Amino acid sequence: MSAVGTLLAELFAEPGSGWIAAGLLLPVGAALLVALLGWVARSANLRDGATVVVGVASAATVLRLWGPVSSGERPRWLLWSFAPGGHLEFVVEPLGLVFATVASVLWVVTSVYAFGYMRGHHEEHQTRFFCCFAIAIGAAIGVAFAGNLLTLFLFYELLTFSTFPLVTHHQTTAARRAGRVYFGILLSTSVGLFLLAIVWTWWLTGTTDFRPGGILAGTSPGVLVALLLLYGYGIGKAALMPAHLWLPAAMVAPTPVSALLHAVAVVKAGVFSVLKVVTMIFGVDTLRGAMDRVAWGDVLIWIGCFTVLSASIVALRQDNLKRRLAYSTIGQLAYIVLGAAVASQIAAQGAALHIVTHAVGKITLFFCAGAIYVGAHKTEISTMRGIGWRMPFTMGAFFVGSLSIIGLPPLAGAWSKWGLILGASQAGEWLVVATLAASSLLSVGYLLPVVLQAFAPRQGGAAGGEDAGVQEAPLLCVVPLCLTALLCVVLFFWPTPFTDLLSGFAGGPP
Amino acid sequence: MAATETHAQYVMGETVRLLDGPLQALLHPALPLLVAGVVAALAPPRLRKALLVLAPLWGAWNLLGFTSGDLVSAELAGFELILLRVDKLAFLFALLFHLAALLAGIYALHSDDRMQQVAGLLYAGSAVGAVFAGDLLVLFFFWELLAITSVFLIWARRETASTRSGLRYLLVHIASGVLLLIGAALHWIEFGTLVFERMDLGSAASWVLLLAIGIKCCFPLLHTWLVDAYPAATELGTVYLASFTTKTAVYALARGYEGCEPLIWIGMAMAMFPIFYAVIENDLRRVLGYSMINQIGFMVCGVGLGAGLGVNGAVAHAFNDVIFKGLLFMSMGAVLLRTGRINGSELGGLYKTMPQTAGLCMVGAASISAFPLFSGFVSKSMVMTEAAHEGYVVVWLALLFASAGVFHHAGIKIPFFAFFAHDSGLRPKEAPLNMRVAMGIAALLCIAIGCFPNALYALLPYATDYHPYDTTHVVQQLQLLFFSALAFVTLMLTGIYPPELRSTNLDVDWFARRAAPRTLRVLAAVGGAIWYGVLAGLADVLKVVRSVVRWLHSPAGRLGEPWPTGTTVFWAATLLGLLLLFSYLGSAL
Amino acid sequence: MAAESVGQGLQQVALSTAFDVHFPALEVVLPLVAAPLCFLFRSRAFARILSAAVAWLTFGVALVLLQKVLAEGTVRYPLGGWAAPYGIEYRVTVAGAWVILVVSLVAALTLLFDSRGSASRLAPERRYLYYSAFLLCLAGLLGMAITGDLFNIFVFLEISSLSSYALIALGRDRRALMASYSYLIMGTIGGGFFMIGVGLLYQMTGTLNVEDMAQRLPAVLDTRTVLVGFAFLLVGLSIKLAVFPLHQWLPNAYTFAPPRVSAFLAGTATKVSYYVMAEVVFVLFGAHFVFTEIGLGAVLMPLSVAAMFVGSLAAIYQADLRRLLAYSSIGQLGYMTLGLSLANVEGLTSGLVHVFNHGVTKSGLFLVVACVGYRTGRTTVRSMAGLGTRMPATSLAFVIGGMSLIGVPGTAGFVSKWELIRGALAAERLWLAAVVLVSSLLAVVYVWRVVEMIYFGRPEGLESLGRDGEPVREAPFSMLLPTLILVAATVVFGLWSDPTLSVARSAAVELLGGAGG
Amino acid sequence: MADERGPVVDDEPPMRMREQIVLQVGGRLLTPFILLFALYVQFHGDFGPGGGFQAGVLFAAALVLFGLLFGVDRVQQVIPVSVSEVMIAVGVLLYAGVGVTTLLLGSAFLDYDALSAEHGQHWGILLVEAGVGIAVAATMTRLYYAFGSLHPDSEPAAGEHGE
Repeated sequence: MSAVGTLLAELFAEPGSGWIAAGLLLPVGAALLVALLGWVARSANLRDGATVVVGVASAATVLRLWGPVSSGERPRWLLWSFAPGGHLEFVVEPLGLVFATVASVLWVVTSVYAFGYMRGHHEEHQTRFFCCFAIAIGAAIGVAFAGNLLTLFLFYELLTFSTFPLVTHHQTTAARRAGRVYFGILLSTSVGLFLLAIVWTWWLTGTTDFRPGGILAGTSPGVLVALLLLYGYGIGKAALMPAHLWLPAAMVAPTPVSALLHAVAVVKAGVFSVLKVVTMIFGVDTLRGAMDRVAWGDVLIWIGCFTVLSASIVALRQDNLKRRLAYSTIGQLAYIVLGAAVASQIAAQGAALHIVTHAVGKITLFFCAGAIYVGAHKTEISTMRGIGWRMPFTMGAFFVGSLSIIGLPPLAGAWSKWGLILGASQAGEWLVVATLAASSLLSVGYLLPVVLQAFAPRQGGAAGGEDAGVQEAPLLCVVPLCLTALLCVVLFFWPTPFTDLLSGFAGGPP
Repeated sequence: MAATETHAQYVMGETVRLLDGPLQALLHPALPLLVAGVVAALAPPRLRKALLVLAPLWGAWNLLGFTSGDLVSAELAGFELILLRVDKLAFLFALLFHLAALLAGIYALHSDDRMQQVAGLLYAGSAVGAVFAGDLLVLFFFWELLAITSVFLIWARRETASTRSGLRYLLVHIASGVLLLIGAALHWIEFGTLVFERMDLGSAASWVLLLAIGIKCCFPLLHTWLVDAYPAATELGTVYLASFTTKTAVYALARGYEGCEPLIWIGMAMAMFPIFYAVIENDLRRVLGYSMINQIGFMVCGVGLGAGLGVNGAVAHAFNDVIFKGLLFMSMGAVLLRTGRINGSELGGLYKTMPQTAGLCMVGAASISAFPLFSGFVSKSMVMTEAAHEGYVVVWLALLFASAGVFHHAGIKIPFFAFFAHDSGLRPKEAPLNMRVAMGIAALLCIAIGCFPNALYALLPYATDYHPYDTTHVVQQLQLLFFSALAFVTLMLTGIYPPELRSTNLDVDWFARRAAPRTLRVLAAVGGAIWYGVLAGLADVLKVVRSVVRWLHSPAGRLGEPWPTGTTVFWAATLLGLLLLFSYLGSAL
Repeated sequence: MAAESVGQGLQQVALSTAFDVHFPALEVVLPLVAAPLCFLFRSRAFARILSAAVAWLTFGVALVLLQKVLAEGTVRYPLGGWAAPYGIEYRVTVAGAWVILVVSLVAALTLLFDSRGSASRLAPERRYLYYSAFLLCLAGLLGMAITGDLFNIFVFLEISSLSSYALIALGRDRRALMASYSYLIMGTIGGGFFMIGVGLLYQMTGTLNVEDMAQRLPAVLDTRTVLVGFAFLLVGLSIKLAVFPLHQWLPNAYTFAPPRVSAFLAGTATKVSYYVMAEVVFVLFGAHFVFTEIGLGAVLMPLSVAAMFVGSLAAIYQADLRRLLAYSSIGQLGYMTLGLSLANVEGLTSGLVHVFNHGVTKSGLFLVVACVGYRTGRTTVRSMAGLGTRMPATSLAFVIGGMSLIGVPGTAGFVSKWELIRGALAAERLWLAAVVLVSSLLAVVYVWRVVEMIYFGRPEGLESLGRDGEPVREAPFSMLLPTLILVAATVVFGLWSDPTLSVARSAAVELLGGAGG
Repeated sequence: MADERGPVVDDEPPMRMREQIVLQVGGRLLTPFILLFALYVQFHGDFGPGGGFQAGVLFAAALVLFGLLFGVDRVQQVIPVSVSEVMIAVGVLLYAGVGVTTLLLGSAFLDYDALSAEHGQHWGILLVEAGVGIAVAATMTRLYYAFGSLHPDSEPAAGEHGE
């Protein structure tokens, strides 16, 4: 016990490190607790209660770090030496804190939603589900707080592995096939390209630490652009085309997984990593300089734009709601890659803000998709005619989420779109500006028809049979999705905490 | 505007604390309507109806407390945003919007449709917010809000056609909003500020912003959304729609581009081309839509003519247009409500049972045609006078022609086909009381302004000593109207007038409706074909690789099977030989 | 006469810590003495307990030795008090201590594993023979790493080899005999080549002590005899090390041996040969001679890369779990020899740290297969179908071990791979780094095949029944414990890689710095 | 291994060793001398060339020769299988035991001086070589037993073959 005491004393001796540890370990503790209560005590209620309690505690510890970080501190926690060239070290900086906040806060909401969904749907293996869920969140927080590339990579892979059982939850042949795609793409890109890029970076600079302003200054521009591509595709979770295939495949998962992991944790971890690498490994100024000097310097921008547009067009043609949302996610998250790729501070801030705003918006949409499945047993948009009248809260929230994704005021998405457009304009990347504009319109095209379909006028007479059996989803589903829809609104009027925290995060060393 | 330096802190959720004493208890002018909208969303029908009338009144009362120069700013997301900037121009438009909201509110009283009533209130509030927006970002917020709230008025029709039409409408307006956002970004980068002031055409920002405003303003080729969407809305929705969106755009033009010469020509074109469409159009509300573009053409032209009479004319005409065009739309709405039809070919002879509506409609028609003593007369001529005065003879002539055209299609065609013409046999009831009240107030205003224009002139942004009722002007206008009427009668009698047919006239919205989706579809198909082609190719390559690998490495393959010991020994010998060779060569070198 | 002095001696041992000077000898002698004791007592229970105790003792001794070497440098122990180069000297270097640590650890844990069921061909009453051979093999392997005398290395090599032939032949499957026989032939050729090499070198230098010979060799390096001797040594060791294309004895041997033997040999035998090869290359001849003058890298590097791919690809198609793991071993040995062929500190460090990491991982996996085999009665990939729910701990152990094979960060395999890539970069070969990464993706395929079978496979018909026709249950604790310890070690030392890496690095530095020429 | 042989073509049964009189007599005569020579090599190993290994081989050679001529069972009457097995272990133990004893006496492994100041080397070598000799001789013998009892036609029954 005294050893534990010493460890604790050590942890909390350095300001902030204890909170980092708590933020990271609480999800792990939750996983253990869930396993214990689920498998040993066999009490679903206790188990789910524990998830929420620990989730709240975890979110609270992450939020606790806001104070020191916004006052300029960078709490760090050196866990141990991991391998030469890098340590298992955590440093909390604004960008990471924002991502961790998103992940941990939405975890709580999603957990509640998941209770409703999983129970409403009588899913099996719920304990395994919540266990992996907690680990995945812990991994996401680890990615957020990683102080160097190696640590980030470690948690990045942990995220892949911990989400695999979630994606293949149903253990059907379809799930197995999807799992192969999911795992194959994520692992082969990360091992084949991301790791190579990390090693290359380490070789060039002798370190993999994230530093404000980057560490690659002075590297030849050609190498920088090549590295940028390696990172862009190596971080397969960012779902740049054609490495995006895993995301639609992963839609076989139960909806809470799609919601949290594929709207928030996994894809977000990908784009977050890209953003972090660009701002704190390359340094926006270094990268900008390199892109201007190399003929193919803009190649990541082209890829990003292509991804945005083609994903949106594909989304237009999907009839399966979750697949449509998945393609929307691909397109929307390429915004963040674009924000990173134009290498301007403002764009990077906009991109960082997009992590938050898109998370809130898209999780609402996924929640709604799940609620529709639970309440109406429908997955195809073409069959959803008129269900909005029976499920007003769900579809109302869907509408709000859609508007936020499109980037319309008074919803949070407007801020990040503004930031991205401002940054792209500043960098003179007209292609990006045009793409963002076009994407806004395309997103109207693929999101709003869902709402319109749901609120389509009931056709006389026969209508009674059409939406028979449709009812509003369970309360545990509806409350979270209304909550996140509300968050979309709140974040429009009150983005200041995030924008203040993020202001100048992409700048050079102070 | 001079008070840019003195900012007051604006705190969310609290009463606005403003600079000058008397305003301290006031809300942001957009808030009464917006709040009423939100409350109405949750309120029972009676309260909702009360709000429809009371909210504009409350808003107007609140608005009257402001004076020019009031400024409220707040820091949001790292930007210093001017949420409220009051000057005469904005004030006039805000007043107008409250008036319009009141009229529409009264007009809407008979309905129980929550969606329309809520959307209407929010829509009006957004318009008020937009005109008080001091910088481009805030303008963008309200700009988009206008689009979102208004689209519900179209969707409220609850028909598949209107649903699609609304979606197109929304797309266009979001495009406009995105352009505005891009323009704002460019503006910020070029000038380091987001404050929305007059700008010179030349900077990239100014062009993008002009395009953004131009879409909402129905510049030629960008106008299709209006004639597409307005007729698709409910009878009530069109009344709302006619009042706010385009007028907000006119406001933005007047604010940002007064005196920009290209606007004169654009305005001229806008005044001219819809006439032809209006003549052949059957749907009477669509006719009004074209006429609306024509009227906006006058305003745009006025803005282009610049400070003084030009802008004054534009603003005044916008003011009047809201009222008389609202009146016309209301009357058509009443017809639609009572008969369920709106095509000229299906109507006629309604004056027998809807005499009041018919009368009120004719007041509106007279106003839009600029009969003396009606409101159109006192404002439209301002623009034309200024055009002549500035030496734009062509423009003057064109506007003259347009005036005649207006009379022709709006002043005569609308009342004629709806209420007179051949008897359709329909015998609907007179319009509900609340509608008649609303129309009555509007008609009264038309006449009042026509008779006593000075009250309006006093509100205009620039000091003016314009007198509409001089002999030349009155005579000239009467001649114009007379000959125009003569032409109509002649055409009708000789049967040359294009018959009212059931048809949808496609103009440039062919692009929006047909070409764009088709292009997208083709793009998607081609892209998909390429994508799946590449995937299939990759799969083939993979298959080959796999079979080669399997051939080599499977338990039956050369590298996967257990080798006879001899083979391994052979390799050991080979390796030994190889090593010996290497060592020999290495040492020999 | 002696009883008194023995008593005094024991007292001395108890009193003074100076006894640890004898640890190098003790490390080998313990299993060497225990082997005939097992034989003499003819009791299976006694043999089990004794062998496990001895293995754990050797592990403890190895730990002490390693600490000592790290603190004081090379530990020398002249046998019989005859100083080198005349006497036989036991010389514990960092690398050697590192290897014996791995060997004894793996031995200790595999002997802790309670091999139930009829895992070997031996009748139960003759099972003590198994332990005897096991201990002999252990003694031989430990001896190879400890002794500083080339001929002695050969002797221990043969001790370990002969006993391992016997052990492999004990496999229950009749094909074990053939496998053992083929291994015997290859092993004997390897041993013979080694012997020839030693003979030739002895001819030229007149000494058998490694260090002594290293000092004398430079004078005669350019003679044909030395070159030929070098070639024989290297090829002989390559056979024992299963370097591609001399690897084909390995899959059968590991597949048909008794489960624990597979686990033990997979974790140790090739590793010790690796150490000997490193010693020959770097200490005896020196990196300069081997890589610059002869250019061994040009031979070894392509072979290593080929091994990485051939081994992993062949593993993909195997239906038998143990054969799959065996082919995987060939690939993993490719990483190790690749590290050696880079001839820089990072590369060699990666090889040496992989000795530990792969040893632990692969032994753990073989034990997992043993558990599966015990419960299901089969060791095919197919037999893992649906075990995720029925043998959750075992399944999880396989997944984690598999991840280590892939080199997923957070597992031991990643540490070695990271270091290897560093080595490739330090040698200015970015393409090699890429090749290593790509080849590790192949590991994903063969591991994932099994993982999918575990969690998605549905046992059909009688497959859901175990060995005795009972439903398949989790393996007993006594089997699970050592398995889980090994698997946990891959995670622990994947995250906490400082100790393993620092030891491996100082071993590598020592080997590279200890060049005689 | 059985299947690697071709079919036996020879019709005539092969001549058995025990029917070869000359060989039998010669063998019988030679055996004691070989044994003696083995012992000589064994003990001479202390001072000159030779030692336990060679002696053990010689000793075993004598037994094998005898066995070839008169049958394994005859040899096994002298040295039963169990004894040969025990002797293997005893030999090894003797060798290692000396080393361990020196260790326990506080000296280096196999440092015979620890046994006795004057005669330590002498005794030490003697014992160690004896151990080696015994072990080697016993191992060879046991190997011969193992192969000698294999009947070419009989399949080794599974589970019965130890080594």
